[in-house]
Amino acid sequence: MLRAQKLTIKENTQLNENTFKLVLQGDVPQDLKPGQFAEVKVPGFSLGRPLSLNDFDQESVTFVYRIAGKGTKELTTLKEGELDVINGCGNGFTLKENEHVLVVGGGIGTAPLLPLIRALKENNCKVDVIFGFRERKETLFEEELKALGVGFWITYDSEGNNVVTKMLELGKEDLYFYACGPLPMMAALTNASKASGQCSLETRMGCGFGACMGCSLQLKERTARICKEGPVFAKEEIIWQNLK
Amino acid sequence: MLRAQKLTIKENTQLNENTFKLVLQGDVPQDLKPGQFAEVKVPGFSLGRPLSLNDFDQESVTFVYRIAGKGTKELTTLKEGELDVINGCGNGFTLKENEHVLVVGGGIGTAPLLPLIRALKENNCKVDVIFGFRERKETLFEEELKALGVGFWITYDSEGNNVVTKMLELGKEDLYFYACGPLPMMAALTNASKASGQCSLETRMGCGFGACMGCSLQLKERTARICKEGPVFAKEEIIWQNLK
Amino acid sequence: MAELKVNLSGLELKNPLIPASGTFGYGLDFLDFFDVNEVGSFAIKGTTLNPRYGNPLPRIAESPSGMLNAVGLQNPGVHEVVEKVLPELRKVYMGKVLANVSGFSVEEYRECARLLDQEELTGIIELNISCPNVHGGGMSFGTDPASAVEVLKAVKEVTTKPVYVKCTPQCPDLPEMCRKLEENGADGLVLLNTWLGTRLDLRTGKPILKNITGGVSGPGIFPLSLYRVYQIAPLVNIPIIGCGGVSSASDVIEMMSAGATAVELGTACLTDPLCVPRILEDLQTLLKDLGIDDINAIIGRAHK
Amino acid sequence: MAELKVNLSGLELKNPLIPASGTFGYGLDFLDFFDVNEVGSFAIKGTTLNPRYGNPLPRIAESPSGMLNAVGLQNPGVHEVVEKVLPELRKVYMGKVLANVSGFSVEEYRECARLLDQEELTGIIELNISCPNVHGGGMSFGTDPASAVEVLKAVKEVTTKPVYVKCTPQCPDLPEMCRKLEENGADGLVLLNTWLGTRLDLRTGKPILKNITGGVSGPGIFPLSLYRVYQIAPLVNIPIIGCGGVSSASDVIEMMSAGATAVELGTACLTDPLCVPRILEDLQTLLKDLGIDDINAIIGRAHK
Repeated sequence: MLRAQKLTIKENTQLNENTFKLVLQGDVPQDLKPGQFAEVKVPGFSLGRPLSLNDFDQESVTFVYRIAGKGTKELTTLKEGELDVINGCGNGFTLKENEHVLVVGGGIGTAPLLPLIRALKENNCKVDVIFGFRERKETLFEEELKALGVGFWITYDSEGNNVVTKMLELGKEDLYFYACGPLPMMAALTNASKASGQCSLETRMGCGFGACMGCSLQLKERTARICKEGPVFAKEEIIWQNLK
Repeated sequence: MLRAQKLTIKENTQLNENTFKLVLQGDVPQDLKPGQFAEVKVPGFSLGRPLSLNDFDQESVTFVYRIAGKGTKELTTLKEGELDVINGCGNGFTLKENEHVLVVGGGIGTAPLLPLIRALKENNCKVDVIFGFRERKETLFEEELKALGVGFWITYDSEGNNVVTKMLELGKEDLYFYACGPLPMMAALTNASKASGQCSLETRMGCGFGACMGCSLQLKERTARICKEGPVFAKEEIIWQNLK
Repeated sequence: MAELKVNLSGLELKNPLIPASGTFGYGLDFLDFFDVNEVGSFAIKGTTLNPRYGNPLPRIAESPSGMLNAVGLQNPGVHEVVEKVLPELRKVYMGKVLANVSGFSVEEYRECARLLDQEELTGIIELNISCPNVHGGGMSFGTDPASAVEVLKAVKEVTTKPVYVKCTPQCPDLPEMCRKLEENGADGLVLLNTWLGTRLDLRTGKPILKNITGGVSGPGIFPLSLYRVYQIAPLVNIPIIGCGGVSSASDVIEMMSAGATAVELGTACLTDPLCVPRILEDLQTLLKDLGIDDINAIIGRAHK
Repeated sequence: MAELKVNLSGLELKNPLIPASGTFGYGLDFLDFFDVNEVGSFAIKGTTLNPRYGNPLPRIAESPSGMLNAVGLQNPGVHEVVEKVLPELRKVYMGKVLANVSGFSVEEYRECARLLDQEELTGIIELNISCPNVHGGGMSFGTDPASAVEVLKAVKEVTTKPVYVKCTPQCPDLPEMCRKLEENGADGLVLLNTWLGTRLDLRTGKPILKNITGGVSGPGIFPLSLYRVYQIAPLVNIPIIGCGGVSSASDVIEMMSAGATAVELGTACLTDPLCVPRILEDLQTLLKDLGIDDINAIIGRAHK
């Protein structure tokens, strides 16, 4: 459930040049799901920063975030104390059971896919993973993927490769997919895949809990708030043009 | 000299209900004088808080401040880290030598008088002190005065007494005086004293270093910026009406 | 505990805090956070005759102590509001709402207001002639007194409840506008809707908002809206709801001292969904500290 | 290092950062903090024909991400400025200044401008028809295009240097004002002076400022002034100096992308006396990151 709460910074460490890992501790909601996010308030900034859950347990939530502007840059400097958080935002992924699925992530969009992969494995799915980054030094979660024992491939733009070409090369375009990453990547993936799938979307948000309609998106047959009914939508619903 | 600098919070402790002691450490100016102040920036607030020097040495400055609003209230919560400070603001007191003088303070206005008393004693002055507070629990610096070995009297509004009546009762109205406290107190003191003296004034300030003219005061024969040519002025110059 | 009840044209509010239109949806999105019955009242999302999607994304940008929105009156249309949304709200909310009515023609305003006036939940009709994010409607009625009066008169003809007009700071002559609205039957004023602004993307140099401009709100513009309430209050004899950057108990005191009978909370509801209970608690502390037993005593203090 | 030189009507500035009038005195108060020769230029304190004390205290209030001032054009008068202040400045400052000229009559503006135009230090005459804190002068010329044009023409008759007009956001029709100013010989525009606002004392409920109202400045109103630069830039062919809440290198980029050739820094100079060297450093980093070699490339990007 949604909760406006104060959480204590337990860890806020650098993973690579622009990417940090933030662990917040406290009385977190007990029903969190992969694909949900939190609005993390950075002191001095009006709006919360929507950060997707990279991990969670009964007493903490973990985010892996990228410096995207002044707010997230400031966030990297906060090493202790409390943060105001709106926790449990959004719907999360709908989980398949006993299926062979493909999980595709790009850049910082790989962060919410880690708990998804774990949950899919718990649901007895066979999970193949393709992650793409701009270059090798931006690689995230390689160790975690190894530890999870899933089949995975990592592509690098700088090496003339990307997640879509890799999917086609591997012949995995018939697998049901889960995707999170840059919009052009997800649009291209949606086009290239012959199967159905779910994409986690993003846009500039106001409140993060559905009140301001700032992130309301026209889908093919309905409008939906990315922060509330989303951020995860079925690929068939999405009109990519409306996100540009 | 004026310096815009970052200083490290060494101490920020509560002295009584509304009063705190803040010690900042760093490369402070070496020519600070009693009566000068610093503009202390509180994160999240636009303007600095002008806090008068309660003590200073080669590597630190000490302020004793009162919660006057949201900014100073927020300041009380900061227990470590760095603060942006404009240090060495204002002119400070002009020190007498080898004289018998009276130092009169009211409320938080007593804070800048401690280093003054020390400096006057170093100048071989005989110093009598009258401090006034609203009630006993607001008393400040009683131990310091004892340690300084000066003659001192403390009055309390709640007990129907004040610094002006005490001065007259003690027959000290002929002594050259130094005053800092609420404007009505200083105006009454100026009136009641038969001697000359110096008053440390205050008003809402913009920059604290003379640029904005936000605190420019019409004196009898000139205008002067309280933050730059002041905050200390000779009693003869001051038109109290202009401060209301 | 200080008395917080205030009265808007006969409608008694248990306190002066009113979440502003567009920042509280239809009330239902705050149920996870607190009992929405704690609010004095709230203004529903700006409602038009027909459903509207509003503006393309992005609709939101940030600014120091504020934000910009260019939602553009997204709403399901008055028929769905009356038939589906308000019945849901009535299950959980015992108070009355300010029914915020928007439109693109006098006729649309009239019909939308007529339908909402009949709802038991409606305490006040809030006539929104001040939305800066739509073209050919909204704010264009709010910058010209003659157009504003035309809408107001049309709405007054078909409604029985008090009609409050939400004005725009983009109005070139706000005192004249407010006087004209009072003369022509406005029961109250809401001062003010958002201030026109923009932000540009650093990389492209183009506006962040697809709509190019948006309405600026939040604490950064509080002294501007406060001044307008201070300026207008002595000129009119109808109640004013102060709106624009109110985010703390002390802001409430300032707005009411300037002449407002109640305040709307906009950005504060979005950045702190618990702002209503927080401000109510702080307000009691602050009023006690100020020695004020009844908040009505501070209304218009600045002018006394 | 990216090229930061910009050109204002023939006056070359080594960078686009101009401390705004009233926030930099006559330059001398910043000597303790940094070498004032680092600025692109700066605008001197608003100067009138006769000495003025200005408004009674208090003159300053604070707001979230901003401040209010009601100084009211305190200055020693143009004769003392010319005879005493500028000679002092010439000892330490090698650049040119924007000579900010204020007045209460057309004749006063003319005479004051005539005297300042003769000073070698004067690079540009900045015609201040936008001070919100004086009565019967200042802003009253800036809200009515006919009055503004009258002042402008009178000043142009007696000056040889470029005349830039500093406009007020309180002008009811700013596009019309700016067009009229250009048509009548303005060499450039400064957009904008401060926004009218107030703050009230919590205890008394009365205005904090003795002048009742003050000019609001600072980052909180940045999106409002940015929008005005964005709005006006395509309408005129004369340079614009953007002003209003600029306090960081990214703000400079936004203002210039919106169409400004240079920016004035106001509140930033007061809250951070080292803002010019800080922003210059950040600007180099940011331009490098954006892949921009010459800052002139970003001027008006938003409209291309």
